[in-house]
Amino acid sequence: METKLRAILSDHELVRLYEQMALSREFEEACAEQYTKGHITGFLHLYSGQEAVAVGATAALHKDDYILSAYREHAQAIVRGAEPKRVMAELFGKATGLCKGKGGSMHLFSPDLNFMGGYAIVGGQLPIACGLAFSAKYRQEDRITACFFGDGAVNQGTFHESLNWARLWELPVLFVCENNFYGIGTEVHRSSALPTVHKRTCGYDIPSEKVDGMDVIAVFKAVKYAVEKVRETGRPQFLEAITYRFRGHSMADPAKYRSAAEHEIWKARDPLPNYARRLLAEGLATEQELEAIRQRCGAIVQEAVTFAEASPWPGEQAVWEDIYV
Amino acid sequence: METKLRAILSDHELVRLYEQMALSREFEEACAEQYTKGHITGFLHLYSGQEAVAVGATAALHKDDYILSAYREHAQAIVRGAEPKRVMAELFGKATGLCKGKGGSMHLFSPDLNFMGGYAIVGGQLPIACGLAFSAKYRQEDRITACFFGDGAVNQGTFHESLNWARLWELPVLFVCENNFYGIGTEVHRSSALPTVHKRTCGYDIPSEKVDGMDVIAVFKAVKYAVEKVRETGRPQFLEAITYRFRGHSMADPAKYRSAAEHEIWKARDPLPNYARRLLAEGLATEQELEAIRQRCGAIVQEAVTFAEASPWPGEQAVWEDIYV
Amino acid sequence: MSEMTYRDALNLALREEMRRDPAMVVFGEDVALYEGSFKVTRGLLAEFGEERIKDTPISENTIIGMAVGAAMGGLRPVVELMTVNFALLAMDQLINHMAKIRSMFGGQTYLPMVVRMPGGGGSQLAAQHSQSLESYFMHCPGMRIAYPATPADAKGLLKSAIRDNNPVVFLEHELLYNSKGEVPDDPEFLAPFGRANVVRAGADVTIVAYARMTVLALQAAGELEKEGISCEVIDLRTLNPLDAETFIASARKTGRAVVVEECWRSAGLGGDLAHRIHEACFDSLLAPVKRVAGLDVPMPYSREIEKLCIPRVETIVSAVRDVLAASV
Amino acid sequence: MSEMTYRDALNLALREEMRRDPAMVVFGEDVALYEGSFKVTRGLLAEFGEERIKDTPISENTIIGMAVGAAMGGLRPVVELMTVNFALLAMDQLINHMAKIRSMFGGQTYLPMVVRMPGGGGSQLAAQHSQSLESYFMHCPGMRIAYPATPADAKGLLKSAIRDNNPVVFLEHELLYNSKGEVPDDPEFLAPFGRANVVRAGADVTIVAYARMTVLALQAAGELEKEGISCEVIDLRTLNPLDAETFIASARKTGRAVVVEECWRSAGLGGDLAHRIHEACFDSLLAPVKRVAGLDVPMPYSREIEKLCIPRVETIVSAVRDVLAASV
Ligand SMILES: Cc1ncc(C[n+]2csc(CCOP(=O)(O)OP(=O)(O)O)c2C)c(N)n1
Ligand SMILES: Cc1ncc(C[n+]2csc(CCOP(=O)(O)OP(=O)(O)O)c2C)c(N)n1
Ligand SMILES: [Mg+2]
Ligand SMILES: [Mg+2]
Repeated sequence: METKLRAILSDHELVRLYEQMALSREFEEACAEQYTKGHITGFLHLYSGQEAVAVGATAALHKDDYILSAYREHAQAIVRGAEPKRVMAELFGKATGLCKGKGGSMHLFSPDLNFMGGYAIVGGQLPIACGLAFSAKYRQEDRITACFFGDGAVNQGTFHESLNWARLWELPVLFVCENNFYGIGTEVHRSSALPTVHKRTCGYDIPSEKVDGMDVIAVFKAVKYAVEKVRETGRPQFLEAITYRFRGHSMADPAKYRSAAEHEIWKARDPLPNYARRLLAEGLATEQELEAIRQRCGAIVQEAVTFAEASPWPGEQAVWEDIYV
Repeated sequence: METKLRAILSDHELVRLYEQMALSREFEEACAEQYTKGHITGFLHLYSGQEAVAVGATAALHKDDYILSAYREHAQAIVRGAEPKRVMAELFGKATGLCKGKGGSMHLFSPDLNFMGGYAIVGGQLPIACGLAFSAKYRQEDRITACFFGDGAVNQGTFHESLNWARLWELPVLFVCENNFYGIGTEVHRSSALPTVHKRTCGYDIPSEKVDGMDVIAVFKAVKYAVEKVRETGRPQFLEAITYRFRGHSMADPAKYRSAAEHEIWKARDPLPNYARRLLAEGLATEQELEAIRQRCGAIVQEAVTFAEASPWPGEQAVWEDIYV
Repeated sequence: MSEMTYRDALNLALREEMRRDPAMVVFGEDVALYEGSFKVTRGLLAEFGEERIKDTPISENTIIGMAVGAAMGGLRPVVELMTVNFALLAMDQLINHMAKIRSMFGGQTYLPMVVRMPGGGGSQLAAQHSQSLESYFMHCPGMRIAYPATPADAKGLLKSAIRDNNPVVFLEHELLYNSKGEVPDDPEFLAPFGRANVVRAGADVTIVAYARMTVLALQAAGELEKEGISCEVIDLRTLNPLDAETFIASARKTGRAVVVEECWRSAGLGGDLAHRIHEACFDSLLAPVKRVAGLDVPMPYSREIEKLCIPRVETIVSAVRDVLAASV
Repeated sequence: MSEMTYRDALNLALREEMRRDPAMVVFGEDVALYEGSFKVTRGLLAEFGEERIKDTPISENTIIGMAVGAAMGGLRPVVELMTVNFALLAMDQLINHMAKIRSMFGGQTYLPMVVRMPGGGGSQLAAQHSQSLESYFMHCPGMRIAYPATPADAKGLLKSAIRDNNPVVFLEHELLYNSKGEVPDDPEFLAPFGRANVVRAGADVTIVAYARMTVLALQAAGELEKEGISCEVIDLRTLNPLDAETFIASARKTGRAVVVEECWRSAGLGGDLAHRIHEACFDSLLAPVKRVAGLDVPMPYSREIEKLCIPRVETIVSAVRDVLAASV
């Protein structure tokens, strides 16, 4: 029998998880719309479908812990506390953006929140995460580094080098592979000799688990456990979160390589309605309350769009700023 | 009880293994001398101590099979059939060298012998070996690729990428890690999270064995078995040969990071006298015959030095030759 | 002649050469089933099957190393790096291996391989995805480099690249994929390496350019014509071999030159070109050669500032005006 | 002042800065127990212990990435790549990450890190181990680049590099490690970035050089003096920031210039420097600027041909003579 939710987190916290997933979803869907309108340009990779991973994991991390991710990181940043309006402004390329319009969708960053960046080179964030973890260890800070990446990243040299190094130097890193089964149009089993991603840590002596990435509570529990292990042992841990992206790789991808049937199966596992049902079933929220949350999230996102629209472009001088110290 | 040698190879072949190890040893020791005299310049990495690996492995490979190695590859090339005098001339930087003096000690190459090169970037030869194996598979040639590398190479990104790829595309490659316990001055357990190198293939589903790299017969048998498996399954295999280099990393290295005691233990396992004893014990050769072999090898190497000394330098025009087709 | 896009011209070149040479194989990330990130390999899987057109893991250094080995083994691999930015993960195999193997092994082997890479800025892809790395390749001896400006050259140069027995870095500009032009139908049509094109004849100033910069230079020349300024525009087509003769002859004739490069200015290839002109035309130059280059900054995302970082028609126009104004 | 080698000057800089700043850490392949492939880190492990001076796996890209992360986390990592050639395995972290992070994140972080790399040719290390990649670094904005010619600068520039809050690529020439010179004892002695040195004053020709090329240029100047030719030699010291003012002023004065670079000529940094001189001194130059550069070939092993591929005193001397002969 499943553990009751109340045994895991407070009522408030449990509802908050829903709220964060709803905000993420609203945000991503608004991005899609703004992209279609030409307000967001460049590459746009949406997180819809994967919300339980960012939300569950972030809830299990301390505020002091570092988080790094790839280019599909809007939700990671927002759930961590980045203001939706400043994220949206960044996507619009405005001066008020989180990174002053210099980074765009793929490069959110907020050191105040210990959100240490979205990176667009597949696998590029792993060595950097190890370096951050090393700095924390060197300074004897009680701080772990959580590094998120996709299933496509596991065949990069940096994956191997980073895992080996993290274990060798006993770095407090939690590696989280968000396995959504595809790297652009290539399914895991067509790119990985061992498609069960979490088993690939055997060559580094790093403990590894698999978790249902469509279930926010399962993610929360798995990350909490892993993070405790990292703190306890001072060594890295690895987690594979099985998940799915509901949209194409980026807005430019119609995702023809996936069958409608496959998509339907995963749609039925949508982390939002499923978690909503659980909240309702355990009497943690009413339908009206959840609807109010969704409304509130919609309003926040709408406000973010308005803010981004109204914000000024960076001035010409910005071109030469913020490169050298 | 150990298998009798005669059950494994013909008398002639068995003696030949000794001869090849002796030739390798003589060659390397002559190189050291020529380096001290200033005739050989640049980096010089000697193979003394590791002879059983190259000799045993080469004997188990077909003439059509490709061989690639790193920069410690004189013996690999010579055992494969490269003329010692042309190898020595290469080390002298002479026009008569195997690569016309362009490559030197680290870059021997002889396509007629399917010896596809010595490479000086740690881990650089692994992807190339996979590419050669792919070409053979594509053309349906009955040809495998044997790729040698050191224990230091296993933490390079290319190791990971190549092993994954070889298994994924089912490439006929035999990976041979010559584990001599050190990458320059760094012992394996200080660079590898999992210092038992052959276990690192678990993440790629590649079968892997360990073999005593100081025993030419053990290497021969292990490689023969592995090569048969590659031919049978069309898939990669991995072998870790435990060995030791009697000299420093290169001629510039006094190897102070190793204890005299450690060195002595390994000296006692020197593949030459040990194999000689076995040949004598099983009546495959007499002490005089072995002495004659060593003499002959010494003479060949002496001749190689004389040839190299007498050979002309490349002409000025060589600078612009052999770059583009 | 048929009108087609740069993308389709590349696609046709790949098809024709695959039909011609069974030793040719194509691989790269998402080139087969997904038909390429920019759809340059569309239809190849259907026509040639999965033995010859193959998807790979995201392992750029090994993509190049695989191609090196396959070429050494007698195949003719044509690989794609999804964008040129990822070449930075493969510099070891490109520069330490591919470019050196023939020479360091004394000419005993050769590598008939092509590395296709889309690149260039201007699509708001931010700092890690907007680089123009042509100077990196041009700096390294041991490989050929083509970078077409037109659909005809896209086809002709790619076919030449594939038939070349040297390793070839083949750059494609992401903003040119949809550009259209006439392309010869003859399957034996090849564009030569090392021969620059005078794409517009003129008398007052020589503009030296390549790839998308050629397109901008032609537009600039069109605008300047209205002011009575006559520009000769040279499209380099290949950066190695470099046809210096053609642009030097032109600069000697016009007495003035502007060199346009999309890459960063510092230690960019434009300095080399400009110096060659200065050296060869010292007595005939009427003004110093002017460089128009990418700004020395990591590319910003926001389109309003991104556009300031890449050469534009206006910056070329004003460089030409400056050169005329500075003329003695 | 004390006389010491370039190697010892570097070693001293590392020691002094480690004593000064507990956030400074040193790591790289064989830098601790083995004390460095070129022994630059000799004694550091003994003095500072294994928490602060650490050996790493042979994983170059991750060495740089680790340093990037550590710097972002508030440390001051000074890492060594055993030689500059291995930077080609780390271009992803160097160029795609280290150089861009501050900018692409809108200035919200900075990376106080140094990447030390021995390099250069001339020791018969063949094609894969003899490269001079300074143009690659100079081409990319977002990092500083120092390349000292003397022991004093080795110490002073390295100390400045370590204290700099920008990422710094610090190049060291393998053939200079044993060179000797006077080095200031003051632990607060720093050599400035972006300030070239006029290491020899002269009237007839300006020679612009850096690192080992400066040493050769001084020797060439000495020889030319015997013929009554007076050379002004400029040592750039840092390539980013580049002190163009100093060499332009000198060239304006002498009316002639030779630019010496160890790297390959094609798209090499010397083209950029030469063009700057041409542009700024168009009216005062008496002859075209001449470039002396590495030959555009993968470095051959054999010493008899290797030496032809790298600038030498003779090639600089004859370039100066050529410039004088060509003068109007
Ligand atoms: C080094 C590198 N190679 C290729 C790409 C192009 N690319 C962008 S995303 C992607 C797929 C990554 O898939 P995965 O890691 O599973 O992440 P997901 O998109 O599924 O979140 C690829 C190949 C890149 N950005 N970086
Ligand atoms: C990419 C790269 N990094 C560093 C080096 C310098 N280097 C040369 S050999 C070596 C150690 C390699 O050790 P191992 O693979 O065990 O081979 P062994 O020398 O023991 O035969 C290193 C670090 C190199 N050549 N290439
Ligand atoms: Mg994925
Ligand atoms: Mg070793």
